[in-house]
Amino acid sequence: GRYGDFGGRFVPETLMTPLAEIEQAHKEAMNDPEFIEEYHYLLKEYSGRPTTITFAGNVTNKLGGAKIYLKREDLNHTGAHKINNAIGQVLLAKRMGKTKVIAETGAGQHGVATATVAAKFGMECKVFMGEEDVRRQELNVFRMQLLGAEVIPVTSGNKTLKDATNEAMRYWVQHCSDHFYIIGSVVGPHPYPYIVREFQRVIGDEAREQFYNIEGSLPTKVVACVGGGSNAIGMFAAFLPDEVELVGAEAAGKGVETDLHAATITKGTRGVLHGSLTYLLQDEYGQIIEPYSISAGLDYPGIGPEHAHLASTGRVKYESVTDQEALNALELLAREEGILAAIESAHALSTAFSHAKKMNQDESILVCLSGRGDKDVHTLMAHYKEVGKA
Amino acid sequence: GRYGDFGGRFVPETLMTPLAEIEQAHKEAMNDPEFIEEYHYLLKEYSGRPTTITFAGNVTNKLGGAKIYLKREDLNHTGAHKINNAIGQVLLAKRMGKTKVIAETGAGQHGVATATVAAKFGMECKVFMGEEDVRRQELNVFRMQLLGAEVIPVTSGNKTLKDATNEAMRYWVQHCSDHFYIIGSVVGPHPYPYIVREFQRVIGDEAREQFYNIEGSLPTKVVACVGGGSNAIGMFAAFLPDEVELVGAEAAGKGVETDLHAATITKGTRGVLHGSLTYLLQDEYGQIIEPYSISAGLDYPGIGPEHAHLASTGRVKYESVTDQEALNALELLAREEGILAAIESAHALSTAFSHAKKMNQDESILVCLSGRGDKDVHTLMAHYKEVGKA
Amino acid sequence: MTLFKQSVNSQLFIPFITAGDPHSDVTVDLAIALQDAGASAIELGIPYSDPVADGPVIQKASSRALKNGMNIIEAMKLVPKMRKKGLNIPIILFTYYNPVLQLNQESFFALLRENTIDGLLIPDIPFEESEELRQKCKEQSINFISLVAPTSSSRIKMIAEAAEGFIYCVSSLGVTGVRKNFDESITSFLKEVKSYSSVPVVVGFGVSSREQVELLSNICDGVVVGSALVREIERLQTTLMDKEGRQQAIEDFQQFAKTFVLVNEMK
Amino acid sequence: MTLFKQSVNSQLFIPFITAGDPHSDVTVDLAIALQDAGASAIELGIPYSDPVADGPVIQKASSRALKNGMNIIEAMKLVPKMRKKGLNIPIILFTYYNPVLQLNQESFFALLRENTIDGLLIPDIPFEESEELRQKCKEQSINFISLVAPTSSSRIKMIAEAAEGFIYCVSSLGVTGVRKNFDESITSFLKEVKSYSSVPVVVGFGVSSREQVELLSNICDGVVVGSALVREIERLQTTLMDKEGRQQAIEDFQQFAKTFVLVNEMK
Repeated sequence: GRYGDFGGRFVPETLMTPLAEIEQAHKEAMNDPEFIEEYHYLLKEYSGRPTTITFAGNVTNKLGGAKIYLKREDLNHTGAHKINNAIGQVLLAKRMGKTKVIAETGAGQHGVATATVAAKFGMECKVFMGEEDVRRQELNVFRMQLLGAEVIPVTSGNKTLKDATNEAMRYWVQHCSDHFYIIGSVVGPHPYPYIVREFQRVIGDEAREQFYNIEGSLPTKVVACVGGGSNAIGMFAAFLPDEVELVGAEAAGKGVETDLHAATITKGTRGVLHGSLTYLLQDEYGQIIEPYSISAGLDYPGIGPEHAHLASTGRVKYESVTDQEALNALELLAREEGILAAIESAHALSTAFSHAKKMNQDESILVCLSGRGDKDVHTLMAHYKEVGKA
Repeated sequence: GRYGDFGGRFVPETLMTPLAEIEQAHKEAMNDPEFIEEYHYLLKEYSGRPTTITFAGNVTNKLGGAKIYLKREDLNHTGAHKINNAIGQVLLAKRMGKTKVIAETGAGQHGVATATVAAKFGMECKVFMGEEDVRRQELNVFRMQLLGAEVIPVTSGNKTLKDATNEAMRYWVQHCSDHFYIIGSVVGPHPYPYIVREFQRVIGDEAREQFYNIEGSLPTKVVACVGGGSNAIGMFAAFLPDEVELVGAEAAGKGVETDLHAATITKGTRGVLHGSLTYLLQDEYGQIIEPYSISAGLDYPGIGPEHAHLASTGRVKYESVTDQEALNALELLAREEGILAAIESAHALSTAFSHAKKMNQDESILVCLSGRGDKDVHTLMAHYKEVGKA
Repeated sequence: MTLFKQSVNSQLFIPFITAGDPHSDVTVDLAIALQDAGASAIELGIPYSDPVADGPVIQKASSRALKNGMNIIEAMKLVPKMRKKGLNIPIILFTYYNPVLQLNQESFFALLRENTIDGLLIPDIPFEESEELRQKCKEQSINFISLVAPTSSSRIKMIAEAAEGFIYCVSSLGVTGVRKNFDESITSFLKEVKSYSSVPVVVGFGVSSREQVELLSNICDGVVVGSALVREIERLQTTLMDKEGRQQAIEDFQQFAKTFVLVNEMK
Repeated sequence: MTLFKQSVNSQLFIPFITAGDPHSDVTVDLAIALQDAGASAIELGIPYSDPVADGPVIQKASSRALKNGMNIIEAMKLVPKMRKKGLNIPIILFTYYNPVLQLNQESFFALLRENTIDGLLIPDIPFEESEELRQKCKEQSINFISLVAPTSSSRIKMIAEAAEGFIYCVSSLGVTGVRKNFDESITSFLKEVKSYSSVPVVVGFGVSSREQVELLSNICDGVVVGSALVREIERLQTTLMDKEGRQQAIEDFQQFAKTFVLVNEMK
């Protein structure tokens, strides 16, 4: 349950046995060809995998450096990589005989993915969502309800993702006998970071093969955005053994020199949150600091423990990207390639574009375009109105 | 340029030569392996085709009749089948040396698809959109602008799709030398209905093969919704030579017995609109009647001329589906399968569900799920509020 | 019967007005005023819900007329009323194809004859689609007016040779409407049309000033003026609807119309 | 040092209060009041931003205390103040793991010692992750309190055998909070714990009435009462913050606390 110094299982005693059961069930499942087959069947026939990789030729030409390829997780059913993991975990829940699932959500993407698979598997579904996010993400709340899920507004703390996660854990503690908790990122107590990673590694496995088929080599660099970090781990997993430079992009919000950011690795310190030891945004007394990012999906005070480990060993470099840099990248991709990226993914794009400029034309960057930006159009409109561009 | 009695090229003389040029260019393009290759490359690497087909097992069990399969056009880049055609036409525009494209749009889906491909091909893009629709579809307007397109609010007539089309044609008449008009459905003067059909037949070609690979036979029935009718023609084209029952679902709005519907085939009469002879909603003096449907994409007073022909020969049956029936089908699919369909596509679902119930379990229905419902969440919310369900 | 002699010694002035804008009675009076101003013929526009060949001015006139309940049959019935008031110049029915299509062909032609209509102009039916109608017009001695555009290129010969009454040349690419300038290339375009045409070559779409008419007089046989006149009617609409003011407004309109008639006309 | 004798003849009453709620001075007075009411020891809660093991009542107390600027160091410093006012029962520091982790381990234990703290309870550090801390506690004569839950099943033996001070049994699945009923299965759960434990077996999470305490007295050695008391503090908070009313409010609180102390106690 550890990634170097990080990870672990820091939870109330009540959850220790349920977590051990999940760990055991997952281990058995991953060795069960029928389980694997059903998982891949759903990825293909339900979510539409494999997702393609798209050569961003116009941006490449414009920047004049490395070739930029996009792994198109935005083309998944429900619009982001989140569904890969939700499918995997709901199958695990079914295998364990659970009939009810719970999930936490910030902007609503993981909530929608969970509500989706719960509908598909006829399971009761409760999604915990900060009251503030319920208000801001009205449309996603309605989507979840349409899918038959119950959205539970969380009024504790700052009423956002961190608090929704707290509340989901509290609910799970009380109902772990018949509920499965579908965690949405590579965070939480062991075995969750491992489970989510394994259900997301399809991103990197596919992309590695696709890229090789096109270019006859591996990419020079691979870039992905990091909030909790599930799309990034899913992408990186396939390239960890290779001589490929891996770069994670975290949210610098208004700037890492300000108080308004979510740059957990750049500015965080070691601590325990939501069951694992990792880097956190916290004060000297260990109180968690509410992060900020224009991207609701990166707006998390912690980071997956494996990322903390990969950062501390130096295998993956983590860079931070401000709101404005992300928006510039989003706009460039929209204008040049006709692809509207999620603001989360735009952080990865921004990092990739900066690198590409300084690289040679025979080099290449593979970027994980983790989700589509349709969900962000409201946020973007508000932003452009604010800065007087619309 | 005729489908039986229907079709033709009823346009101002100014457009006759440009249309002939497009016809010629299209003919040459379709015989040019390089063109076909680029079209299919973009469908695959950019839009993520082939789209999968999903067995709707839960709905099938619930209804107890024919097996229901969904062709997942909702998984395309930009969320609907519209992109297939937009890619084809922008390639044609490029081939003809045009550097500017125009398009009409109602709810904004074709506008977004056109803005998307225009961005990808570095073309200037103007999208004509009724002022009323601009107001109602604020988010799509912004999406198009983000993609670099100019959205032109149309203030003539009822300020909706029909008027946007009129205005796009007027603009094109004045600027046909350097502008390519990307029409979004199988409507308009010849060769548009043919061009759009050929660029959409990938839907049916793929689905036919995929279905056969799964079931070892062809589906008993194939169902698609019909506004202008491009997804339906694209789907039907592959099955026309087969002994497969084809059913089109048009919008009955508040009911075909009321004035509020868009049931062009059920209630329309022959006439000329937007360049072709087809069935129209019109009064005795040939004035076009504004149609109504909760679905902005089916809210068109005409229908593709090939559909008019297929209806008159009886090869395809057209049935009408009310707003409420479509919403019920949408809700059922969301709850049972975790798939949020576009309201347009929900009309096809409703028809398919009605048929499935009366069919045997060894029969099957293939439905074209033409687009995803994310764009409709606002409309659905408003509806449920109105009927007191939310 | 042909509308005009094969060769005209004067510049033709063919005004366009929309039937029923602002009111059917007024339309009758406006027609008389146009004849008095020197019109060679009148294009009587049938209001239509989807006038794709028209610019905003005529679109709005169409909307106003439709709101007044105007339709293709009522519009035709205005012509005998004009005749009764002394109108003797040709009347050309300007209509989109769809309203025509909704009438049984026999009854449509019966209506044209009954109502002493001389010509038919359908902007959205190109040469290839109009075969049958043109034939029928010929049988019924109705002039089927053809349009030809700068983009017609290789089609110019075909269209011009078959033209009857007059041939309507689209001045530049586009829809009807007021324009300040004409494309330079119009001269060679009109020359080509003239070389094939045995009927007067008339220019329309965008003719809005006397200067334009004078300019065009050297290279064609006349002009159609639509939007400029309809805009004047729009401007005068309140007075035109007012019993006491109408006469003055009609006279104002007639004065305005005269600006498009060249003084050396010999009609 | 162990908190309590291995076998206690009276029922233990271990109240929980949050340091700094509603104010640090009041916390000191409340601790004295609890001792006077008959508390066997006090759990002093460190307010935390993300208290996942706590229900809404203690969450809110945490928020109030954090707003008052309370932190782990200031909280520990309250204990000597309590001692000065006569507190002689054991104090158990109840804190989530993260605040502890932010302190250098040496200085954390130095603080515990300096501030005469007797025990440590960390709800989010399970047995397997606590090895090092437990060892360190043993060296420093701090009782590391272990929790055991009905779901612990095969883990009960391991946890109970290693328990020090007392063993804290989670009454039912869940987080802290007031509950009306206990699960039936609690009897067998507690019996199993008792069979392995050499320290008092105490029940917590949801103990909120005297009836419950009486009921539990037959099957365990005492109770932890948290939310019920914290809710009372919340109710009294305005008066507690008022110089003139404070004494009365403290007495009211003490009276309320007494309801959880069995009369036949022989402490």
